[in-house]
Amino acid sequence: MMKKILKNQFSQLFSMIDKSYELFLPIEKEGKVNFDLWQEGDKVNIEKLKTSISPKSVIFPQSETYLKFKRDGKKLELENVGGKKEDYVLFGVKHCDAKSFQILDNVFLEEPVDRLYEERREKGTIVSMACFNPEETCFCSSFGIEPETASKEVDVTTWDMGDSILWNPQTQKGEKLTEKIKDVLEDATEQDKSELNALQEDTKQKVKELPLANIDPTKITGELNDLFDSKIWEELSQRCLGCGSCTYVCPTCHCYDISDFKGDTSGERFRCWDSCMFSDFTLMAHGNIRKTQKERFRQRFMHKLVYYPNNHEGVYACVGCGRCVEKCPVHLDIVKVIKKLGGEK
Amino acid sequence: MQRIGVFVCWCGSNIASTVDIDKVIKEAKKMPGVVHAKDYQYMCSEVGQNLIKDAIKEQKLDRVVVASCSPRMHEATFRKAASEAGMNPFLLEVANIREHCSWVHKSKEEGTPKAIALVGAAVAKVAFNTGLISGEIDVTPRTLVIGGGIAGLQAAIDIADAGYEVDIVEKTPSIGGKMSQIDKTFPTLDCAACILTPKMVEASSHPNITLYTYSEVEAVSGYVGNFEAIIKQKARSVNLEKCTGCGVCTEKCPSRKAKSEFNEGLTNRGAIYSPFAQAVPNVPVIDREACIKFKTGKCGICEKVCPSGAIEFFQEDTNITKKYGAIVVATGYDIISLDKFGEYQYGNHPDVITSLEFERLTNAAGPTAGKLLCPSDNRKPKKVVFIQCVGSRDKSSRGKTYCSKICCMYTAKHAMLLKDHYPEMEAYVFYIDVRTAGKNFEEFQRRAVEEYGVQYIKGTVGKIFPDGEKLQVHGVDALTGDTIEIDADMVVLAAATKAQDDTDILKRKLSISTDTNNFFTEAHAKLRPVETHSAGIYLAGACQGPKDIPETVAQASAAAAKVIGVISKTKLVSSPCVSEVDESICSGCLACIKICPYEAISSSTVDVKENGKTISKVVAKVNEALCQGCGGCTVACRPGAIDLKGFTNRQILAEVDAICR
Amino acid sequence: MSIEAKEIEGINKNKFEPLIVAFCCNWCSYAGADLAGTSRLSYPANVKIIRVPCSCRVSENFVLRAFQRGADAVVIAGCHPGDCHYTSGNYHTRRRFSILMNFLEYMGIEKERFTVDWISAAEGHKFASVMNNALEKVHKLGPNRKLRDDRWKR
Amino acid sequence: MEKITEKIREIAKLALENGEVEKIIGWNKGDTFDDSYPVFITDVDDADSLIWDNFCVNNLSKYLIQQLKVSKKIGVFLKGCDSRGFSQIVKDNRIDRDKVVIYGLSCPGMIDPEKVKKEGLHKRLLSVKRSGNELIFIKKDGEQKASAEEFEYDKCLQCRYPNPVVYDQLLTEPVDREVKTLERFKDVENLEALSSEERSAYWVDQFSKCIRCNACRNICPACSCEKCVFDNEKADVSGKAKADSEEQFYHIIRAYHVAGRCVECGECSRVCPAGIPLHKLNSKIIKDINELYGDYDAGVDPSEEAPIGTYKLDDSDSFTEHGGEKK
Amino acid sequence: MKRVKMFSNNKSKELNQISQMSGQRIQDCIQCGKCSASCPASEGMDILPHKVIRLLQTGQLDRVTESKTIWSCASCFTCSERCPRGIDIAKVLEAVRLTVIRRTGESRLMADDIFEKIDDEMPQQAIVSALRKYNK
Repeated sequence: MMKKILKNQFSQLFSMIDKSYELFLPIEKEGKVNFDLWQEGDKVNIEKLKTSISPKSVIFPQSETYLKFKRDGKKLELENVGGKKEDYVLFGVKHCDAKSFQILDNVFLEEPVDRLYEERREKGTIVSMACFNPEETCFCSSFGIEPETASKEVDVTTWDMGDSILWNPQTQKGEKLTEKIKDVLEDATEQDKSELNALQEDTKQKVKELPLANIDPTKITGELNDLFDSKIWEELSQRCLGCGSCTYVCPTCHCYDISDFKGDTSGERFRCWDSCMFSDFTLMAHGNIRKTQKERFRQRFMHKLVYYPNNHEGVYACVGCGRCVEKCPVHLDIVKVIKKLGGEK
Repeated sequence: MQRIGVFVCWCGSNIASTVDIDKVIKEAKKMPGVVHAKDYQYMCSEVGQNLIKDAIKEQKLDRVVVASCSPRMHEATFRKAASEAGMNPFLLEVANIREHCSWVHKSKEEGTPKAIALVGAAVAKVAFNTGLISGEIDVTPRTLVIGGGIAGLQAAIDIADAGYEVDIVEKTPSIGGKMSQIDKTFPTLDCAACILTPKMVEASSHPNITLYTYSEVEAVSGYVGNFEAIIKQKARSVNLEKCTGCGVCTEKCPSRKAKSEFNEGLTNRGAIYSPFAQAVPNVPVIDREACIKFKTGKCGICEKVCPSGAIEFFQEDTNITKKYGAIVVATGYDIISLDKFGEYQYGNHPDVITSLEFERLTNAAGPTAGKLLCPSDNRKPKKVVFIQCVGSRDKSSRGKTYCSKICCMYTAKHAMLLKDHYPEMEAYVFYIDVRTAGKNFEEFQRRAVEEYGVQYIKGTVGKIFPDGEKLQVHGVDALTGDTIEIDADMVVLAAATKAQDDTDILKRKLSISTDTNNFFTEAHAKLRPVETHSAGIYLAGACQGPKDIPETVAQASAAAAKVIGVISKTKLVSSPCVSEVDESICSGCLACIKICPYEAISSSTVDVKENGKTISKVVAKVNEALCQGCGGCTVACRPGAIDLKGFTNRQILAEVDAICR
Repeated sequence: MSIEAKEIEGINKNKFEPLIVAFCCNWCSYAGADLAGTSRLSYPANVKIIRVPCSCRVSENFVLRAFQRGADAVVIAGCHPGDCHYTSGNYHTRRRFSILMNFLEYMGIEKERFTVDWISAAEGHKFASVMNNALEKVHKLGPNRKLRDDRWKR
Repeated sequence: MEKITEKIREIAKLALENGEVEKIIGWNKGDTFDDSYPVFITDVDDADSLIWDNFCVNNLSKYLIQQLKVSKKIGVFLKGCDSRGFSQIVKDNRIDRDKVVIYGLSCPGMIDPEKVKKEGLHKRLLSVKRSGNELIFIKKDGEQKASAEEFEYDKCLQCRYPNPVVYDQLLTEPVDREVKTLERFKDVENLEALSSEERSAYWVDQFSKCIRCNACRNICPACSCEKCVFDNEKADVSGKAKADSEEQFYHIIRAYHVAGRCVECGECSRVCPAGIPLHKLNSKIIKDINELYGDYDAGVDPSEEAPIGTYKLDDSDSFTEHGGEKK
Repeated sequence: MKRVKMFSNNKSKELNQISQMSGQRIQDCIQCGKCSASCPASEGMDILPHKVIRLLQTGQLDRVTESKTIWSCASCFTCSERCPRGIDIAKVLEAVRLTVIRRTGESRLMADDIFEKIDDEMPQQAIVSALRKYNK
């Protein structure tokens, strides 16, 4: 049953959720919007399409300590920590980012299951928000995402109708949350629904007209080895700076490094995001197997566009959010790779 | 995991009284890598050292920390002990728990925890120590002496007598330096020439000594044991071999305008001249500025008259490059110019002269054949006024802040000699203080007053008014408070000494340092008075500070001894605590080269494999023999490609971490 | 005991025990510290000395690391300008740390927490007083939290 | 700018044809209006893809370090700020000036897509043209004019070197922009005016945004090390954890490492995905260096000695209580 | 001859004042007598300049203030020029005069009185230095 909340009741809504959950919202600081733990008075911005950092940082934090150790003389004590204990709500996730969670699930929830990730997923209630105003850098449609519709991957889907939002729970978690906030909810009218349809139609149109609308990963065909040896890697990687901005803003990148912080008698082991673009990513005792940026660059996109789909019935490890398109200092983004690898000149 | 042994010294009660030794031992045992900890009353004693040696063997220790007095005190001792026990000495570190702990803290409450922290730091550091091997340097058993004055000669002769080759480089056409201009020497009054000339001859005839007169050091590179110097021999225009020194040319030379340097400009000399009669080598030189042949192309008389055809107008400056094991700098001193002292009329009135000019006027070989005559009209002076501290002890821009040291004595000498030769003359000395520290100096100065009746006046001269042939000297007697007037015939100014003007240039060539007065600085004011901060370069004589002849000679011999200590070895041991470059990280930006004060770093091109292709890249290269281990380069190196053995980034960071516990 | 030391004693009564990491050049300042010891001048135990060949060996990394690890103040001491055992090392020290000091202040770390000074081997007294001053200032400021790594327990 | 684009293509063709250079580094145009990206051309036919427009913000000179390892001679297009970066890389001994042919471009100031977005002008935007100080936004649905000033990068509004300081051939008329020199260090002064508590709070907050992507480092023409100290295990300073002190360490050291070498191109701030105003770090150091050791602009006059790595006997030691007294 | 208690460390406030006013380091003097020797006005003095400095060194300010010297000084600055220790003796004397005048609190010469005192013979500097000295 579709519900509706007036925007002027948002603050009420948020504090209500805040009572029984940790609440993560897109919060604006100095013009930059990112998902963060909500506190009274924070400036919430649900219009913003692309948060600088994708919401994966909530379900898969950049840096997470999971083991603490203590040394007393020659004795060593170990203690497991990390993960997530409190229920939380992640509100305002766009469809592309919501889709990315599935892609991460495929990695972390497959055997062997990642304890920390699993906990975070279980504790989380994801509230997505459809978008009606795709930007020039968006190409989610290329990956079968319909930004205006309800996405299957989330617990609640919402639509921004201007002075109100429509609220549609889809899972038990979703219902549970809905129950907790029923005081601010009212039933959506037929008119609301027809308005919604209109908006959705309109959006479909907009999406078609986007400059990147025609990006098509399925054009990438042929033998894995041929793709691997394609000359485009040399050509494109030339201008790659080898920084990690694409990886770190990407909602589907999930590589991490494990490292220790050694105190005197105590210390901790943590994992933190790592980037296959970094020169020391595959550095091993015997040396580095990916010697040049070409190999690192290739790895990143072969993984997203070839290996991953091969292992997960054709699902690409990209959701077309376009963050890399915006953030890459030298405009070297997955779009260009898809085109080239798809045979475009 | 290392097997570190910790040894805590009581130093009797020095440490034990404010540091709870047992507690330190207990804590040390807990420290990572420590497998053995012992204490003893005196670790530096034989028993103590054996304690360490035995433990190294029995406990199979591979690292050692000794907590005791300052490493500046006993690091060497303990490292020696360690190596005797078969361990690389550089795997031992010292924790300074005496000077830096027990002695500065009053209670065990303060001292003990700090001692533990310091031991902890040393343990943390030593864990990263690596065995270092001292390098060996070959030594060229030849010495370069810069300056052919008494200092240079003495040093050269001492070294040569010990059986090693010496080259003397002298700027002027003859060796001898300032001393050759001096008439008599205090406090013995024996004639300078009589004691100097034999040394000059000895130097020139010594089989081990080579003279490069009328030459200058152009450039010096290299390091102790292996210096390389380029010596510029200025064109003498006279063939050293052919010339017999008959002197005909110098007599016949028609040009007579040039002032005689040797006679302080009191006489003129020819364009072709030899500075003085006893010059060594006794071979004249053509002053091309003054020579008519060189100015107009005509003349050439000297060439005609020369019986042995030694005149060679075509000569050009030539550069000689030679290797040396050690260098002695003996470039001597100079005296300040007096233009700023208008009130004394120096330069305005010929009878106002400097002490050095006075030396010439009283010298038998001088312009007046030793008779003291007024330069103005060659009359015999009746009253002579000596003014001391002209520019010495002078904080104003006119002079030097320091005491020139020799003036008091030579002025006493001058006055005494004057009264000795001409008892009827009157001698007045204006002084601020009379400083006669030195063997028989005080007695000497008192003789001038008590036996020869030289009139000493505490005070100074305000102005001198030329008055006909006389000089009205207006001064003050600071003691009586009277202003004084003397109608003098001659005034002698004790001008301040100063460092040679080209000191700065030489300093840069040798990369040694100078003090605020531009004299070369010794490595340590008390304990290393003849060494410089650059190994293998030594100082002799007044180039290091004002000195009289006895001191100069003493320092010269000292320098010689130091030099022999170096070149007598076939190999030198170099400290292994030097910088090393990790070529895989080095970007070849060469920022390090700019920092290095020893030019120990150079760029070199190496071939490296980069993903299949072999490409040549520029990297920094450290010359371990040149490197003195200051570590400046390691900080200039942004990526941390250069590290300093013995003080690596890792080691120091480990110390920081350990201390911050 | 020097006057400063007396004053510090008074302050020491309160709980806050500051930590000062001092980098001393082997030839002048470390020897100066030794002299301070030989002449039994007292300065508080909070000062811990690390020996480096020359003040120019001290890398900005060391300074920051000390602050990260909970040092309340850092002191760098070298030979007086002109007296550097390596002729020019301390001149580089002077420039590098003039810049770094201003920069750290810009980062919000109080100037008083970072001292650079020239102490010759003969200046035992100066060593003691420099250390005492540094400590006095830190006592006024209180513990340093800036740049501090919370994971590091002291 | 179109004219110049033509010129660029001709020159590239010529240079490649007569073998003057093996490779040309320039810019290409992508799908979106602001997508002007670096490109490496060896084939004469590709020369026609080269462009020069309001978004050629990338400095191409840093690519030379890698490229020159394999090529003998390369032609590169450089703007004013780029040329300073180039000179700095040469000064840092990373490339050989003689192996490069520089085609200089005087820069009218580049356009900041963020500002375009802020005005909502990016929707359906095809391209942006510039004539004088006027911008023409060409959109699917008609044109729109606006003053360039409002859309230029802040760093460009501050630019003191719009014309290349080094080049073999200048392809444009020199431009002269009046710069508000007083504002050069405004940001720094504002921060200096705060209390140390406020300053520290400000920076802690800024750095907490850092995601350690290293974009600031990798774009920086002064960060040209083969292997950065933060990638150097031996240096023992690289901590990967997302911890305040680690970020502070990283940014302080990075700013300090480019002291006296920063060419004020402002790229660090531009590329930071988290939007940290990193240039404020470098500006501070530049300001101090100018005040302490005399004005110095890195990458302008190669013969001028860099202020760090050298010294003067009478440098003041502002930090000792007794001032710069020498013994 | 009167017996003075030498080096009584209780330097009077005024003495410090003098070194402050003059900005000169009196302790630098090594009694060479250069000032006295070069002073053109020394005939008119009962204590020679170098002695003035000496007395100040030993803290006997009164003997200086009572002396004629400070008033016979022509402020020609020869002493200051010649002093090898870089002490501006003229400045010191000036400071002493000031102290005296501050004690008595009245100037010896008023600007208005100058005009009738002027005669064409008198060099300009004399008037200036007279005013400098006598009018505070």
